[in-house]
Amino acid sequence: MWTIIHKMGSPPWFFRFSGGLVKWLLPLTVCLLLVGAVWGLLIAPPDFRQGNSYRIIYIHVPSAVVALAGYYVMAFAGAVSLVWRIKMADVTMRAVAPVGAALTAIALVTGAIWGKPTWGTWWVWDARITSMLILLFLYLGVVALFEAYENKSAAARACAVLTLVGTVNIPIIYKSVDWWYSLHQPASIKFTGESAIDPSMLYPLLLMIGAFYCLFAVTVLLNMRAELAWNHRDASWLKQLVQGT
Amino acid sequence: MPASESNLTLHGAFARQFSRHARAIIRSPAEVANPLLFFFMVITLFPLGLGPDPQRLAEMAPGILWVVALLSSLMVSGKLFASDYEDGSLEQLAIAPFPLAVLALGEVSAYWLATGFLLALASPIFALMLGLPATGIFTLMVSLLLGTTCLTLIGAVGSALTVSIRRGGMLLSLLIIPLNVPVLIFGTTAVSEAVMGGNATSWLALMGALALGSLAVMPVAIGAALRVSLDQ
Amino acid sequence: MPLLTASDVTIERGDRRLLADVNLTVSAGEIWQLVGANGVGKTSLMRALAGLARLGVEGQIERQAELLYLGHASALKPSLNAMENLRCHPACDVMASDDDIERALAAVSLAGHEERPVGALSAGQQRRVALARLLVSSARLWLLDEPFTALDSSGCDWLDEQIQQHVEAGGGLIFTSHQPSRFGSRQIDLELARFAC
Amino acid sequence: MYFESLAALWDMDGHGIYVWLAYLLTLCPIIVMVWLPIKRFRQHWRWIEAESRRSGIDVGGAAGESAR
Repeated sequence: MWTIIHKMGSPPWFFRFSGGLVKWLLPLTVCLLLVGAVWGLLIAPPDFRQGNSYRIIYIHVPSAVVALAGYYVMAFAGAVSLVWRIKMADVTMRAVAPVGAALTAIALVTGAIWGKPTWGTWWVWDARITSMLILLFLYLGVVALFEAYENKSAAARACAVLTLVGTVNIPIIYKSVDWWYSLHQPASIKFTGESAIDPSMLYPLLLMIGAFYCLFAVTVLLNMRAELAWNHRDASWLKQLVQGT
Repeated sequence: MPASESNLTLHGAFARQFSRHARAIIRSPAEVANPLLFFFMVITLFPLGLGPDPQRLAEMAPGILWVVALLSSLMVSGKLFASDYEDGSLEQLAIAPFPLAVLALGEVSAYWLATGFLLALASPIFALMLGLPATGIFTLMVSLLLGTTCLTLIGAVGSALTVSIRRGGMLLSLLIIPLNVPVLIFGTTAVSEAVMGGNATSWLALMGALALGSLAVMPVAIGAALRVSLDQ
Repeated sequence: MPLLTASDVTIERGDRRLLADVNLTVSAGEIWQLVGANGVGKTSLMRALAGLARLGVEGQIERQAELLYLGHASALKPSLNAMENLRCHPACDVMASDDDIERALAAVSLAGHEERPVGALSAGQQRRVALARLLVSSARLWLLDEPFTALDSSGCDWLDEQIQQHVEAGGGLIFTSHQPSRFGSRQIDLELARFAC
Repeated sequence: MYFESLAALWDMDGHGIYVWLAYLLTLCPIIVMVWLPIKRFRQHWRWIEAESRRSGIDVGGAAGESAR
């Protein structure tokens, strides 16, 4: 196990490894997204209460789920960077933050659009949507903090501390927003309720969640490779790689 | 020759750090008056904005009081470590033979006494201004006492993270407002439950748990954040 | 018994390398002076040795004794007076009694100024209040960054004397200064350690 | 295929505008999220190529300072 972490930590090894990985992961992500979208839009039946607007679930729920998972990935990378001072963990954290923020924004936009036909207003203070909004602020806080520091390795450590504090707070935020919502609003239909989803809708949803996880992995790896290429532009191993190909 | 063997215990260092900042704050009364004045002025804005109708104000009083408490703690925490960072005592704090988290906690508690505690004591005045029913005032004070503890601690983490950045003020609020949301929700709900005669104790218990949790977790984060800021 | 051992310390600022492979062992009774032009990395090395800087610093630095670090900033609260500043100095590892502090302030010839807020004192006097800490602390390892700046001649003589006494009493010390070495201190010329870039 | 015709697919009993808008506003960020790092990577890759060709011999240290 330890050699894996050691190898993961060395930029040349990771650069080659991620190069091979991205080569097949990117096409896989694209086709997963296509199949999931076609399945969700064309084949799956509409919801008997909400009608066809329910088809937005196939992008709203996956982006929300992966966005939240992304924050925990960032927190894990932050912890590794704080404890073991592995430079790769800083690069990972810097690569995940914008992707997570983008996915959270997608979840918010699709949620707002979905709210229009269902509740007649573009913005609805539903528990799930409000928690998503707060998650977006947490992400933006990390991105802003990273840009505010000149010395980038100090920035990574500061973001690691902020992310860990944020991770401790996320469950509390989600719970408090749920209580806040249920207190002020009689429990009308839960937006993305855990109500049993009919299998014909569940499978495309699971496929899209998988597709979004692949999308997350691919974009993070691409961000990391771009970052590594710039950080190590003077390194000999990279120059050989460039001249070699 | 060095005076004598080191005879300073941990709580001695904590008390020393606390008294150092308590004295510095007492010496500059503006530091104490500002948050209260800010609270006072912003509270008067709401009736101007929402109309003088007492019934409506009373209904929204818990929310208004708590949002303004959050904003005033935001304003204060920006200056928490700024003066120490400039005059170099933050460096000495990091080198002291005691855990940085405990020393920073000493400093933060001095700040809390000067801002959060006083805010809680003065809150009945602001509550009466907005016409908050008498049943809610005691709960408001208790919730502010517990809430400002969390707000000051989280503000201290934000301040420690942004102390070495030149114009860190705006960034500070972006960092800590999301973290302050649970405190705001619990505080407002506790007071409105008390006003409606329901039992606010469960919400106050939640806030107590949040306060103790922050007391345990946040100083470690403050210490780590200060070391990062000093490492520039 | 060494007070501080630093083995092949390398310091990078951004992606430029300031110092490479600095080795230094300070044992009891030794005075070291870091010599080098401005910007060669004296303060960065001092901060690294004090444990303040870890980013961009490679190599092993172990401190085996209590540390007293005096940077460019004198770490005094302007609104507090000299007595309070010394009594609750953040890094002082000794709960000094009031007459210890009075004696220390008298030693730096600030006898009449105990009660005045430090902000009202001149820069030289503030520097003396910061230096008065040397008498109050029981740390055996001193790291003094430019201790002689803003001191008049009597202040410098006093500081020399303090350094002599400290070293004779089994303490160790590293300091940086632009004045030529005043006593038999071993020198590390950081020009040599600079990375050729 | 649930819908009889393309028109029905586009209209989706009145909800089509929202569904297609949502999918469009998801597709665009996804394309940007994937394309941006690839562009940046290629930029850096070409810069390294030019750098090593121009310098030929291995110039040490901060050659890249100017290009930051």
